[in-house]
Order: sequence, then C-alpha cells, then structure tokens
Amino acid sequence: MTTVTDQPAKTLEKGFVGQSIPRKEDARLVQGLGTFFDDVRRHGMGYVHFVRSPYAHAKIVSIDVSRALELDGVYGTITGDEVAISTDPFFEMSVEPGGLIKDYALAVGRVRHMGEPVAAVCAATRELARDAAELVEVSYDPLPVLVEAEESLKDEVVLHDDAGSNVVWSGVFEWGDVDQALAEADHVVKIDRLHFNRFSSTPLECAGALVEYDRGTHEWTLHCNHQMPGVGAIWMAPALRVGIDKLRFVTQDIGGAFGNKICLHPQYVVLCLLARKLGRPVQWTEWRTDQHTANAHGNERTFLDAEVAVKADGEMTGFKVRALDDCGAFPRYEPLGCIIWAQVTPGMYGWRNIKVDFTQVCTNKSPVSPNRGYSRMQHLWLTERIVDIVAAELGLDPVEVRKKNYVKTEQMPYETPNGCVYDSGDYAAALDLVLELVDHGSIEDRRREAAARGKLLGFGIGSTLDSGTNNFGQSTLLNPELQFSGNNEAASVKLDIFGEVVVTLGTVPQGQGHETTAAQVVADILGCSPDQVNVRRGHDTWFNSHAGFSGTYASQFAFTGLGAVKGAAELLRDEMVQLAAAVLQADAEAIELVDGMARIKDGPEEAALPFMALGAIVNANNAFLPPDFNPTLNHRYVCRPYFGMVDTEKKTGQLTLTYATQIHAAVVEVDPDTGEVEIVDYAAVDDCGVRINPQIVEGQVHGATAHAIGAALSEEFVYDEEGTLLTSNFYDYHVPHALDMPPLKTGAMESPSPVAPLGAKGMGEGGGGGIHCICAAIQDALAGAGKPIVSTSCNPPHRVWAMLRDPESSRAGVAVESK
Amino acid sequence: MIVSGTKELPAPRETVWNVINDPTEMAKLMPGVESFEVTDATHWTAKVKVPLGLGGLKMTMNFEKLEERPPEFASMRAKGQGVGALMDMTTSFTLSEAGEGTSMAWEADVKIAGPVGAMGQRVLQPIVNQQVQQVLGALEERVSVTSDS
Amino acid sequence: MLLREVEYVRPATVEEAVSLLGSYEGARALAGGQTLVNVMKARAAAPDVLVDLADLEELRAIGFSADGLLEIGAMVTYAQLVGSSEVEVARPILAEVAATIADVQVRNRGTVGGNVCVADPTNHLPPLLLALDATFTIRGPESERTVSADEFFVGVYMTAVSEGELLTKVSVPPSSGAGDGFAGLTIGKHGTYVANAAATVSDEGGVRIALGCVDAVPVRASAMEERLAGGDLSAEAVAAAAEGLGASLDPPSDAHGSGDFRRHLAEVSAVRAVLQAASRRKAA
Amino acid sequence: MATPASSHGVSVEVNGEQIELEVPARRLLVHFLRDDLGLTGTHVGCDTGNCGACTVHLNGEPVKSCMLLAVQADGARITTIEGLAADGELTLLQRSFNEHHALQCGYCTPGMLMSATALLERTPRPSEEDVRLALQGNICRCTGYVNIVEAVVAVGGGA
Repeated sequence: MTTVTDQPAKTLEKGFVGQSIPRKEDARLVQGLGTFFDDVRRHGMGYVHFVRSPYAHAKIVSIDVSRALELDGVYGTITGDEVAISTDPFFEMSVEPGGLIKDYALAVGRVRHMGEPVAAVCAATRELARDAAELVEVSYDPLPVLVEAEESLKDEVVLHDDAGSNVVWSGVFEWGDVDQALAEADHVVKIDRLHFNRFSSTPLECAGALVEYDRGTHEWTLHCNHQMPGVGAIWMAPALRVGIDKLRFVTQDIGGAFGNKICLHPQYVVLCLLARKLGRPVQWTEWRTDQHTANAHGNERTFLDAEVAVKADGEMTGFKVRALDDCGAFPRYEPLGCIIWAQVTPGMYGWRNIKVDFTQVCTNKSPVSPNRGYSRMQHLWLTERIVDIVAAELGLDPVEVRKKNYVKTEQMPYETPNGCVYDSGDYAAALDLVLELVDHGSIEDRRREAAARGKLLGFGIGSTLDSGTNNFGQSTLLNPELQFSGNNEAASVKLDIFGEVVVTLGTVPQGQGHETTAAQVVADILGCSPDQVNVRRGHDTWFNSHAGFSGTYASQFAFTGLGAVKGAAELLRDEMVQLAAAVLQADAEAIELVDGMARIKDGPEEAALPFMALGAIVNANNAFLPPDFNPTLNHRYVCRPYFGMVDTEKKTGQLTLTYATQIHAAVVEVDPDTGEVEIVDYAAVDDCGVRINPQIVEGQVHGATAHAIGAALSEEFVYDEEGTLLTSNFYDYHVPHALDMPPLKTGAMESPSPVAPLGAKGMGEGGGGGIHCICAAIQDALAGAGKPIVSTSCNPPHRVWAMLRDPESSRAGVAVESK
Repeated sequence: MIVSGTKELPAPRETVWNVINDPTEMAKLMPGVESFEVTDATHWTAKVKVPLGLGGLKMTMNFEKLEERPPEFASMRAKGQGVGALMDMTTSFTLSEAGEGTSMAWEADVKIAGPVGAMGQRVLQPIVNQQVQQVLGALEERVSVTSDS
Repeated sequence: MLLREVEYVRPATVEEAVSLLGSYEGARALAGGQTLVNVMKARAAAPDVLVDLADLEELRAIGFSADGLLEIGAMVTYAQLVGSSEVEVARPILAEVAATIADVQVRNRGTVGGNVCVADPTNHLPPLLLALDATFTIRGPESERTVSADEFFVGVYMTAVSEGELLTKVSVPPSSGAGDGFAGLTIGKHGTYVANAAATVSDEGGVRIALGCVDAVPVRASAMEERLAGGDLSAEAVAAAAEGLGASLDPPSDAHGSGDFRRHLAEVSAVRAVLQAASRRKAA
Repeated sequence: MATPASSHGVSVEVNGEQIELEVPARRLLVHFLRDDLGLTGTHVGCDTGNCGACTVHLNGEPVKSCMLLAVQADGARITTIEGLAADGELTLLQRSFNEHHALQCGYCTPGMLMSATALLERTPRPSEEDVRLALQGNICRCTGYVNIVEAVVAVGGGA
C-alpha cells in the first residue's frame, strides 16, 4: 500500500515525472539478453585464476610458478614480486600512520587475510587456469593473527611494518559541550559496548572484467562492472604509471553492486599487467567464495563507553562514545568511513552536544568497502540502540521518546551541531504513518495472544536518514592534504539526424532504472514520450560524458545525475525552440515543444516541425540557416551542487545535501526454546521528496529492507581465531530467500527537497532501518525474560538463545545514574 | 581445535612407550595411511587419506618429534598439505603406571586452514574425535597383543 | 566452480555399475550430484572416475517388498518421494521431510541414496531413517547384503557401502499405526540444520528417537527412549524424559552455534519430534 | 562394460535445436551453455548451488545447471531463458515482471523466470505461498522478492 501526502512537486509540472512507468531496461533483461561483463568474449582471450592465501597472516617464504607454466594451455603467470617492480603502491587517503601503508595489487612478501591473492595464472580455459593455480607452490611462514579490533589497538602484532601501527586513522569529534550536558542531565545512561557486525550486500553478480591492451596506443579497455570508474582510474593509473587517459572503463549491465564494486582496483591492475605482458585479452570472473573471503565486506564497528545525557522529561541533550572501526587488512576506500557517518551525526534527533572519539584499525580480515548505507548505517544503529536502551532503562515509551527528540518539521531546514543541513521532512508524521501500517494500537493484544502460543512478541522502530550527494570536501576533515571537494555529475542530451533523442549518463547504474527515470525527465522537458528517448546503456569513459565524481553510489542520482540530465535537456530544448522559431519565422516565445514536435502555440496544423525535421535541418540540410546562428543540438551539462568549504578546525560543514527519511517498524515473535526470530508484521515509510518513478522508489525500499532483515537475523562474516572465514558461501552466510521474507507494507510521503533540481532526494541506500527496528523488537520481546540488552546488530538464534539463557551478563554493561 | 582425554591401556608403560615412539608402529595404527617413510630419528613423512570432503583428501603429512622424556612424555608436530586444506597438528601424551597397565593422558591441537577448513567447520570436530578414537582403539589392540606375546 | 579433471561413465545396468565401481581406483557413484558436484566444484573432493547411475531405472522405483516393507530405490529423487502415493500411504513423514530439503531444483535432482551415502551430519534423512528403523540394501560384485540403519552410518561422509559396492535401495517399515515426527532448527527456512531430531511412536507406545548434527553419525537417544517406555507421552513426561540428553552428547561448535547450544537444541528437537509423533499415531 | 573417459560426445536439444558437441567430462552444464553455446542469459551467482541464477529446464523440470555436468545432460531436452520468448513475443510472465517492477539489476531474473514458468505449468493459479515455495531456490539481492511474487501470482489471475 502507498500513502502519499498531497504536496505538489515544486519543480517540474508532473508529466511523466511522478509516474510509475514500466522500466525501459526490462525488455532485454527478461529475455536473458542483457550484457554483463562475463558475457563479453574476445578472440584468443585467456582466463585468469588467482592463487589465494589459505592463511590469515603469514610471511611468503617463496613462490614457485614453474610447474604451473609447464602445463599445456597456460599462457603465463604473475606474482607479487613482479607487481612490486612494475607498479607503485595504491594511493592512500589517510594521514600517518595509515597513510604509510603500502597496498599492492598482489601480496608482496606477506599475506594479511585469508583469500588474499598472492599470484595469478592465465590459461586457455577457466578449468585449466584453476588447475595451473593449484600447481603454483607457495611456502608460507604463519604469523600471529588479529581478528579483534580491540586486539589490533594494542599493536603487539602489526600488520603493516611501513605504518608501524595497526591504527589507520584516529581523531576526536566534539560539537557542543557534552560534559556540561552530562553534568546537567537528570539521568546519565551508560552503555559499555555495542557491536555492529560484519556483513555485506553480496550482489548476486560477483566482480570481474575482460581487459584488452592495445600495444599500438598503450591503452587498456576494461569491460567490467566497476561502479565508480572515475575513482577506480584515480587509483589504477598512477599505480600503473600511466595517464588516466590510458584506461577505458566500459560497463553495460551490472548485476548489483551496493558499493561492493568500488574497490576492484587491485584485481583490475593485475589483469592490466597480464594483458600487457601476454599480449592477449584476459578475463577474470570472481566466484562467490572468493567474493565472500576476499572482496568487499561492510565496516565492522564497536562502540565503547557510551554516555547519554537525559533530562527528567525524556529529552536527550547529548552523548559521547568511542567508536572503533575495523577495516580489515587494507584501508582501500578508507578512512572515508571515519567521516561519512558524520553526515547523520545526531541521527533524527535534536541533541546538540556530541563527542565521538573515532579510531579505525586494520585486522587480518577481508578489506572493507562501501556497502549500502555506508558508515551512516553503523552510526544510525548506535543512535537507535541508544534511544531504545534509554527508553527501556528509564521506562519510557519508544514512540514518545522519539517524537519528543525528533527534529521537528517546523525546524526544517535544520542545521545539525556539525553544520549539516537536514533539508526537509516530517519525522513524527512518518512515524505515525508507520505505526498505522502495523496497527500499533493492537500490539499488547497481539503480545498476549502470542504468549498463549508460547511465543515472545516484540515491537521495534528504526528511524533513519538516507543522506545523499556527498561533499567530497569532508575527506579533508580526515586529511587536510587531500585535494577533493564538492561533487558533480555529467550528462549529454542530443537530437540526432532523424530526430532521435539520445542521452548518455555519467552514472553507472546497477539496477536503479536510470534509463527509465532519465527518459521520464527528458520527455517532460522536450515534450515527447519516454519511448522516444534513447538512454544509452551503461557507461563508457571514452564516449559517455562524465565528470570526476561520476558513478553510482551515495544516493545521489536523483540530485546530480538527473540534475545533469535536466540541465542538458533544457539547453537542448532552448536551442530546438530557437531553431524552430528561425525556421517557422516566429518568436521563440511563441514556440512550444509537444508530442514530439516544435510548433507555434495555437498556430495552424502545418506550423509545426517534427523532431526529425529539426534534426535533419541542422545535421543534413542547413545551408539556409543564418551565419550567426549555429545550433549543435548536442549538449553536455555538469550538475555541480554548491556546498561551500568545510571547516577543518571545527570539523563542520555541509557534508551532504539531501536527507531522505525512512521509518521502519517490525513486530517479531521469538521462540524462547530455540531463539528463532520470526517477523510477523513489518512496515517501512520512505520520504525522499519528489518521486520521479514511485514504483522504482518502492522497489529500492523493498531491497534495502531485505538487506537489513538479512543483516539483522543471519548475514554475518564470522571468523575463527585463526582468521578463517566460516561463512564463505550461501549455506553458512544465509541471505533471505523468498520463504524467509515477511510481507512488507510500505508507505510514502513526499517532502520535496528545497535544494534538489527536481525536488527529488537521493534514496535507495536507506539507513539500515530494518536492522535497528528488529534489534529493538527483539529487545522488546525479551523484556519479560530478564530484560537482556541487544548489543549486537546481527542476532541469529544462537545469540538470542544466549540472551535468554543469561540476560544478566548482557545487562552488565548498562548502567543508569540518576540525580 | 583442542581435543584431549585419558586412555587406560592393558600393558606396561615400557610396551606402550615403545609402540607410540616407533613411527613405523604408529603408522600402522593411523587410519588412511597409504605410504610411509622415515627421514631420520625425529622426522618422518606419511601419505594419508584424511576423511575430509567426500571420499577423503589425500595429504602429505610431515611429522617432527618435538620433545621426549622416556618413558613418560613425548610430543610431536605434524604438518599436512593437500589441495583445499592445510593441517597443522601438535600432539602430546603423558604415560603413567596404573597397576598392571598404563594410563595415557593425551592432547591434540588441530588446525585446518583453506577452503575445507572453512567449508567443513561443522564436521571437523566429529571427524577429529572419530580419528582419535580409531587410533586409540588400534593402539589398545596393538599393545595388548605385544604384552601377551 | 571449476572441477578437477575427471573421467565419466554411464553404465546401463546395476551389475555394470558395480563392476565399474570395483575395477577403477578412485571411482565414485554419481547419483543426483546435488552434493557431490558441489564439493567437486570446491575441489574439496576429486574422485578419478564418476559412475553416473542416471540410466539405472530399477533404482528409481518406489514399491513394496513381499513382506510389506516400503522399498525406495537409491535413485529416487526427493521430488518423487513428495509425490509418491506409496509413501503417502506407508510412511508420509518421508514425503513431509523431503519437501523441506533445500528447494524445488535440488529436490528435482537430489536422491535418497545420495543423501544417505553422503552422510553429512546435517542431512535430513540419516536421523529420520534411523528413527524409522530402515534397512539398506548394498550390492557388491558377488552378493547383495542388507544392513540396519545403526550399522549403515559409519562416520562423517562414511557409510557401510565400501569401495566397489553400491547402495541399491532403502527399505522402511510401514507405519501401521505408528506416528512419526521430525523437528529441529535450520539456518533460514528449508536451510541446513543446526540440530534436528526424528522420532517414531508405535501404536503400542514404543519410542525410537534419533538425533542429527550432534555427532559424526545420527545418534539414538536410548536413555530418553527407555524413560518413555512407560507409555506416558504427555508434554510434561516427554520434557522430563529429555532432561540430561544434551549432557550425554559432545556436539561440534561452529558459526551457527556452540556445542552447548546444540546440546540444548537436541533436547528441544527430541521433545518436539516425540510429541508430534505421539499426536499422529493411531491410538492403540 | 562401458569405459570411463574424460571427454564425451554430448547430444542435447537446446531451445528446440539439436546440438552435438564433444565436451570435457568436468564441464558444468552452465559453462557448456554459456561458453560453448554462447547462451549467456543463464547466469552464475554462486559456486555452491544456492542462488538459482543458473536455473534451466531439463526435460521440463527446473534444475540448477551449475550442479550438473554437461555430460549428464546427454540425451536431454533443455530450455534456457533464451527459449522462453523464442519467437520474440514476450510471455505473459515476462510482461508481468516488467509491469510489476519485479527486477532491478536483472541478474537473477532469468533463473527466477525459469522457476516461475515451471511453477505456472504445474500450477496455473498459484497462491503467494506456492510462489514463495517455488522460488525458494532463487536468490534475489535487489527486490526483497515482493514484486517478483506479485508478478507471478498476477499471471495466475491472483491479486
């Protein structure tokens, strides 16, 4: 079901924008005619298989590839030593010590996580490549293993000798005066330890690429599924010691990414080296087990010694906490996660005094990368856990406490203590809507009914913000030397010879329906049907217009992506109008674009030019055009949002531009004998401002919810003390299947963004609302069973059972000091 | 994973000691040993079929005697390499006289790395337990025969 | 995903299959392949020769023996079990449990013989067939022999079927008034079991209970069975009978639960399975 | 007695076309379809037979082509996603997926469609529960299954 408050979009007249038109992408995909990287073939291509470390931490004593090379059909190999000679380490974003880490495309001298590539083999078939990989003899000398961030902090064992410490980045953020807030509080709630577990969105298509090297031009073409090619190239080109113009990224269809396809540069560099060395196209397909053990995990974060200031009336005035982030063996995209969370520093709440002492360390686990809800989700889990623990310990109603502390709609636009601006939204109204969807009034009756069946019923809320359109200037809050700031995205729109409207995007869609929503926007501006608008599939850094921050990530397409499309379409429209005016001998004001024609308003039938005529005149029949009028009918526009500079002293600034609201509510039943949690009712309300295509928006809400449900109940990367990943496949790493998913109720509101070109806010990532509301619901369900505290984000049966069996030990870390 | 226990053996300590400190004797007691050769007094190698994965994994195990204090204590380390799995096992035992027989306190610390280690976690413990029981059973049989003869 | 080099052969008769299994070193029978092919993809197993049983029609039959036993060919798929009228009549629990193994695609290929010969401690059928007191018919080069469920399961991935032999059928006594139950905890709906238990209660009240996932092979809960021999199968009595069951076990720990959790689940599952079985038996 | 060999001639009917090809015994059916026949609509989403992206019809029944050797399919009739709208005309189910926004990245879609098509052949008017059971072996990471289930139920005439 969908409920929409009737607030008209402030920008475009609603034409195709705002309609749930079926996607243009689907026709090819439902026939299996999409083109994914693994579908690309080239004559003489070789298949690459990586030799991976079975150890989490070990010295590489020796690597012998001779037996592999003897195998018929093997084209060649490459090892870390060769990589160390022919490439430079990847650029690191952190200050010291993390900035001193040397990260190469293959392990050099030492392996630091299970599954880390130590060598690669290229052969005539996939099977042969793996056969040969088995013949590569690597001798290891195991080293002590670090699997706990708290252990890493001690630096008794150090992963990266160049850095001399396991700390990647460390810093204190303080806004307002938290100590005073705590001193003036009526209650101080203390929470010793909360742990956000390690998981990832595990896109169904794994990583990979087919890489061609042109010996004549020294250029590489990567047919791949990198979701942020601009940044990928910034990592790869310097490492390969070439200019960025030598790398061409081509993506077509991508089988999901969710941030997990941003850090593919190490493997891609190996492919580039092999393609050049062997003089043939090389192809690598990552398998699921490889993805789980050695590709992208989400950031694991531990929150220590939280103290929350609460007034007698339930107003929360501030909190302080130590955050310890575990980025795995290499920082890669990190330490950006050490600041991205600050986009939502107070969550949805009004507290003005906040202190976060943030440290990120390396461990002998898979490196992390951005993952749907990147870094904000972990922090929002903290704010939601705080609210529900405070409510439970002080006997307050979770609904009332939220309404009391939510930022009010009349305060919008609201500036947070760290200078971010919440652009619009009505959190309390969204909460009321979600409560209505789950029939909140009947919870106590349902609790009794469940109890009669021997089940413990619980209710929980998760209220989050999806912050969209990064200001990359926030990176300078981590490292003032970094030369990044702002954000941008590009698009081109042209009218072709026979009147075709052709759009190319700088974005790299992976299922978000950009071909459809871009067509909707262009159709409204040019007065034609979306069917007449051909939005080119995928991304090609040679032919698509793109900008420095091009890509699809951080919930920003609705702002920068469609902003660029809108800008380019408007430039084209104005020129088409001028052209029509010139041809029809009329004033530009008298020309309108409708039904795929430019015509004189209220003019005679014949006073009209179909798009085909406009295209043909400029491109093929232009002799009569006046010399001073030179239309191109081909326009590029770069959408560059204004942020202003961040203040590196106060650590404040506009870190992002739009804030979509999500409020999720779950009703769960816990089986006290097994610890099983069943979701019996679930609702999600999303407010992302103007919805270009409501059906696509709702689809994103469904997907984000499924990821959150998986993360809350079963999805976890579990390591043993040896650093062996115990959940390396879909048997042990259980993602929700059709039978696992509860019925989802969705509701929507539209609070248009005053800052976004179309009033549409970035959305899709969500804020992990499902994780938060399920944690809260489990805690509520167990309230009558010793009132344990839910202190982990992932709660499979064995953890719930542990809480039931020994609630006291879970409560040991929580204390309330009242005046 | 550490497994340990004690086993009462119906034979004098000397007899037991002689059996478990003779690699060739022990090789006969271990399940799945396909070939075996002694390198020197403290090193030997065995090709073993370990019941990991379906049908078993062939592994080359290199044994090294770490310490021995006749006739009561000895410890050894075994490193195995096979496709899909690396095994690192340290075992030790202490013999004490118990009337006519011998009481053997044993401990084994078994580490398995690689895909099999990750995939087969839930079955490793049962497999190890079962292997240990088989060795102990065979040992009991062996020493009782020796002491009879 | 990429298997080692392997040789493949598809015999036309059981005799040929048995002699192939006997005459090639490292030969292994390939039934539905829903476990074996998977393990080979991980290269955690690498048989030298695969003897595909696909064409052995006689192993795909479900029927009754002269003495009325339900006979299930080793190549009968889970989907066949689910749809079989013979099973429905004689021992419906088999269909009920088979219907929860993995998913449609796996049930279309996975076989009864494969499930028990793989003998993974988390598989559904081993504890169930132990509780149902099934017997297993094994064909060797010369002769055919029959072993009980207690003897069949030897260890993790190990059964009484030795090299050069082939499991041809599983025989299950018809319920004749007995009630059967199956319970446990899975990783997600229809997922891998963390712990499970199967139980059968005869019309006279005799109880057989088998536990899965707690040891290398399915385990009989003998002590609990004896305590229930009295015939009182009330919830309280069954719960009381299960006390101490967990303590008698030494289950493995993994990412899905500690040994303690499995000890606890073994008791919970046993109780649930027995109560379900009791509620289904025809009152004597 | 037949002799084991590491390579076999395979004869299969794929989407109505008879194919004869010599194939290594170790080649998985999914790689035979994708790499040898170029039918790249059948996808690989995992390496343990959980995800169902590689689902095809083997003699009319949905199976996971990554848990089957190509040589095992010798003599069989196979339908892949490319065989559904063979005449270029989308099936009701394919259209329903589009209308209900039942796909996002589209990677799991071929497997979903093959499983759901098989269900609709057996059960023309499936309930939501029927559909969820039939799709249990197909993982989707984008949609949460909501619209997929709706799309299949709708084809059967359900709400």
